[in-house]
Amino acid sequence: DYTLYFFASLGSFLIVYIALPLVVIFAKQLSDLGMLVKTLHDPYVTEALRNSLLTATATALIALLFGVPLGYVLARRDFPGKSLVQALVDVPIVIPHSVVGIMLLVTFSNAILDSYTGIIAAMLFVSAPFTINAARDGFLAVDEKVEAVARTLGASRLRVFFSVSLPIAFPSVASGAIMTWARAISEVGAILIVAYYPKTAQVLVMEYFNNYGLRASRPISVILIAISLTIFVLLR
Amino acid sequence: DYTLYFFASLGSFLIVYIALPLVVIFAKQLSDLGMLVKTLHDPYVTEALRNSLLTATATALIALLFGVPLGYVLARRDFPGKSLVQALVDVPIVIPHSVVGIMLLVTFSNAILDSYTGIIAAMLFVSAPFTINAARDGFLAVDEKVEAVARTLGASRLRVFFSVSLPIAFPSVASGAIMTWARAISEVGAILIVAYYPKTAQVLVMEYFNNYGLRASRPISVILIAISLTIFVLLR
Amino acid sequence: MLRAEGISKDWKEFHLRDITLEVKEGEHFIILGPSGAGKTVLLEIIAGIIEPDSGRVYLGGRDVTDLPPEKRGLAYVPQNYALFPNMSVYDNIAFGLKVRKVPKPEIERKVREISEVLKIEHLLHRKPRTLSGGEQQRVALARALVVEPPLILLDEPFANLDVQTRAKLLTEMKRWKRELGFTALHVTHSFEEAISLGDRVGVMLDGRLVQVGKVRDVFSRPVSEEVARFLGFENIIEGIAEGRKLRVNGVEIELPVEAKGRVRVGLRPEDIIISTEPIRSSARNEFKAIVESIEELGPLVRVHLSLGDIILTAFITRSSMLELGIEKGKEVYASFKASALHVF
Amino acid sequence: MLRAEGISKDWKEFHLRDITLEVKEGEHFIILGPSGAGKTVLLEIIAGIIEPDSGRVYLGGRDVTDLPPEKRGLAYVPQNYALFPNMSVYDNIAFGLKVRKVPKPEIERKVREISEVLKIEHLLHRKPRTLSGGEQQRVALARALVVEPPLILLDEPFANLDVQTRAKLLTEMKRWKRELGFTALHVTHSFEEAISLGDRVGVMLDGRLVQVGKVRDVFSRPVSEEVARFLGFENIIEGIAEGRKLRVNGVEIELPVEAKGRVRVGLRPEDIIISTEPIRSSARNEFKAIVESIEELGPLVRVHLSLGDIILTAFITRSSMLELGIEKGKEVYASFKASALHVF
Repeated sequence: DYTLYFFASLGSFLIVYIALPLVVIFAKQLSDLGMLVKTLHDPYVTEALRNSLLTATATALIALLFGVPLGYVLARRDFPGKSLVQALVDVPIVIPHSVVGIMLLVTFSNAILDSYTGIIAAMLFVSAPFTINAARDGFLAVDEKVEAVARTLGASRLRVFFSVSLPIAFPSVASGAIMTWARAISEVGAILIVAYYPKTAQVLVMEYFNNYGLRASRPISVILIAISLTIFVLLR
Repeated sequence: DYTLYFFASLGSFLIVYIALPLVVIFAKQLSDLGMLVKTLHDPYVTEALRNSLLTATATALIALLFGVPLGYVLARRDFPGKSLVQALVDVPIVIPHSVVGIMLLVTFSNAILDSYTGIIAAMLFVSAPFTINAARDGFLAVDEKVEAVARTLGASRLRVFFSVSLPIAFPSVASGAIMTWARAISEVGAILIVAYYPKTAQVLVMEYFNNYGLRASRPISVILIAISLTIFVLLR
Repeated sequence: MLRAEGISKDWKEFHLRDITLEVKEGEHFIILGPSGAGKTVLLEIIAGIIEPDSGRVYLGGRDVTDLPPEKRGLAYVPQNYALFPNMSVYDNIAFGLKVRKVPKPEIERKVREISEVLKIEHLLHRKPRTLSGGEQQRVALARALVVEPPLILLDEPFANLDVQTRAKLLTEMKRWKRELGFTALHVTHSFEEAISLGDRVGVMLDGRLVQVGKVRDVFSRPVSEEVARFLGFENIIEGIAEGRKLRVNGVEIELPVEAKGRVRVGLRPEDIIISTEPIRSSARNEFKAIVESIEELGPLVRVHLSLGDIILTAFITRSSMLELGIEKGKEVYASFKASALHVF
Repeated sequence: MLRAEGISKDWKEFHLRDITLEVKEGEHFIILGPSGAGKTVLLEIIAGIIEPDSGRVYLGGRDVTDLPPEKRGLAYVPQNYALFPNMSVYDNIAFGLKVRKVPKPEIERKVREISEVLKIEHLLHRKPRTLSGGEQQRVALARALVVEPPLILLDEPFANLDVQTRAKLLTEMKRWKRELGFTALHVTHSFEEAISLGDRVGVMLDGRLVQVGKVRDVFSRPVSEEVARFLGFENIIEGIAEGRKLRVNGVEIELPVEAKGRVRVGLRPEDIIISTEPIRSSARNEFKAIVESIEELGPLVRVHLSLGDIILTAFITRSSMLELGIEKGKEVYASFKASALHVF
């Protein structure tokens, strides 16, 4: 079937385009293991990695705390303006990252400038939609009859939420939280504006690149890719 | 129903957190229209906007050219390694943006450094998944019987693709292309590394912020938000 | 026990209209109606899951209309059983007791007891998704009955089961009722369930409760044309009666009883005999008819016949259709006994 | 015209086994079988959409097994009609002609012509999703017939229509066949379509073509027990015959003909009469039986009876079930005429 082969060869361009840089960067780093080891002992790097992991985790937790209840309400209730709320949840995806930083600074100014709060603020803005949408989809998939039966058996709605709805929706909520975490740790543009310090690993990559060039920034990149891919594989 | 009200009030934190910066930046800019007008006449700004729009559009077109055939193959054929390909398509979402830049430079080095090609390369890497996934979902929704009937009527698979499958999947493909465009124009981190020049608007926002402060970068931000939101409303 | 007064509700495509019913202590009350009649909506209003637009629900004399489901103490078994997929069978059954803060050994004892009655002791450690339909139904019943509710609401409890399981569980249900002595409000579209389990039955059509009474009374004396139709009198013929003759557009039909003036009679499709040759028999009404259309219902075929202006629906078996060569446009003879006619 | 030789295919849950059939010029050949028999897979193999695991397809003497669908020139009307939703009705019908590079005025003329025959001239500018089921079916037929294919493949063409539309289109189909004179291979589960349209019929069960012949021949002389079952003989009883008696585990059944040795007889469920009192009549086989289970099929009820070791299936109407008070465990009398038995 020539058409399909033709399409497949066209399409494989993109597959190669995505796969090649991943393979190349790991391959090149393998031939330069000394630098990788050195980087892992660089206190700047470990400090930055710690910052990235902590802020991304904090972001995911905040997104869970507020996003899961929001997802539940979106799944269970109709209210005026619901479609506007739904649209608003998806807005952060389309706004340029540097602009997100400017927006947050314009709104919260010094309260977030160059602080952990600022990093988390930037991360939360761009990554919360993943938790909200996943929680909503998860709760939509919970049979309302199951909740209704639990209530007839004497449980309040809150108790039903924690003993029935949330456990059933857990896989979806968890994968949303992981996506939020991954999106948070991938953010650079907004963080550069809001909080260059405290230094996060993804910003440090850029700084080392600007100050010491490609070879210096490559090992941190490899470490970050490894972390991201691990998370990604966990998610599947 | 107190539980739902409690959940709604928790959830509204995130809604306000997303909506407030949008409202505030527009409101503040309204009280400073002079700066907005001045910015619109700044040749640096118009040049950068032009670069952003052109590169994002070029990225979307390239993603369409290669992503639509790939989506069709993914929707119609099973082959060994298909699930790996599917996973690979989603990888760019979880990789830190600055790292994407490093990966691309490590792989393609001077071929993309500080050029339109570089901007497009960075944008394509992070945004192509939207077109591929949307095309795949669009083609999955096309009844294979319809394609089969068209073939019994004498049309080759390629002709069936263009006269039946693609027109039916068009809304999905188009919305995927728009998402690709929006994601492309939102990219900053990878572009900062691969191609600081030629200057794109989203990078210019950062430069003006670093050089002249918040007030100078705000009008460009407002313009970019307006463009993004228009695209977003079109999409819905 | 339960009294519902003037319940009305518009909910999605269902419209309940002024439903009043009473279920007595120890009774098995069946609401019988076609799908789409609004039976489930009524159950959920009584359970407190849906609020009625108007009307009140009383439970043991107490007005519970404004109470949430958890304050009513009724047990509800929905059609899909709605077991908690995240819990073992044991935890499913124990759920209502845990919520009531019953002490642990007591919970253990009660779950064992009800599991023995329902023969599911061997399933207690399993997850619901690993159970067969019949097992799921037993677990759902156990979960509902273990809290000893004043009333249990059953929504089509046998609809999702295969024939054998269904037959078995129907018989067992009677035993459980004897052993546990619960009161049930049971909605179904199945005539069989109504006959085997119902103390009383209410016929529900288009959101209204149109006839309530003992099962056999309802089936033998439908109060109205629509109940008659639901109970299988698909043919309703209107005409002018004079003695034992009914005249309808020039056709003359023999009646089983004397009547006078404008009357309507009901006739079941299975009581019409179709033949290609006239059957000479003094006891029958016999007419020439044209086959208008044919509808296959598995082994049975529904044939629409026109006798001049009258359209009659008759059932024949698929094999008779083949043997008689019945197809659209064919001329046949339709006959039925006067005694098959039900005069309203 | 069409010859399929030894077609075998495993495809999803379907398993075609060595299917050989021949459709003659101008013939309307019906493949009759229950859903899941693999009828659609067979059509798609003939159309070239699915490749067979083995076997050859010949069209007008030419081996087309390895040709893609677009090179075979057959027209295919799938069960859901599969109209092109992005095109108007006109463009749907014109599609095959455009692909064949027919000149525009010629296309226009042909589309008009076929639309007149199928009475869809007034729909030509509409989009498929705005059409009713019957209209869609006409458009799908027009799209297939306008290219004047040597053979048209019809997959359950009447299955998605309501009774009235179905009856009307069945009649019209006969007229279209006369006017356009096409050859058709038509798969269906409907006995009615087989009788009204089929020149010949092939019975397909479990992926095998088990009997081919004229419609009435097949129905009156099933070649095997499984065909008999499919045609409605749900009861197959095996025993030792001696003259006009059949002995089965101590039960003695009267046969319509003399037989000897181990034989099997078929009996249709609708030929069994159930009563609560014995019916004294010399012409009947009559036995005491216990009701084992009941299965409601809309207006009809299938009752499983046990006569000692023999299980019989009988149909009665729902109203009879109510009147006789038939439920699981009840003792009843089952009787049937010797002439209702079909000896294999």
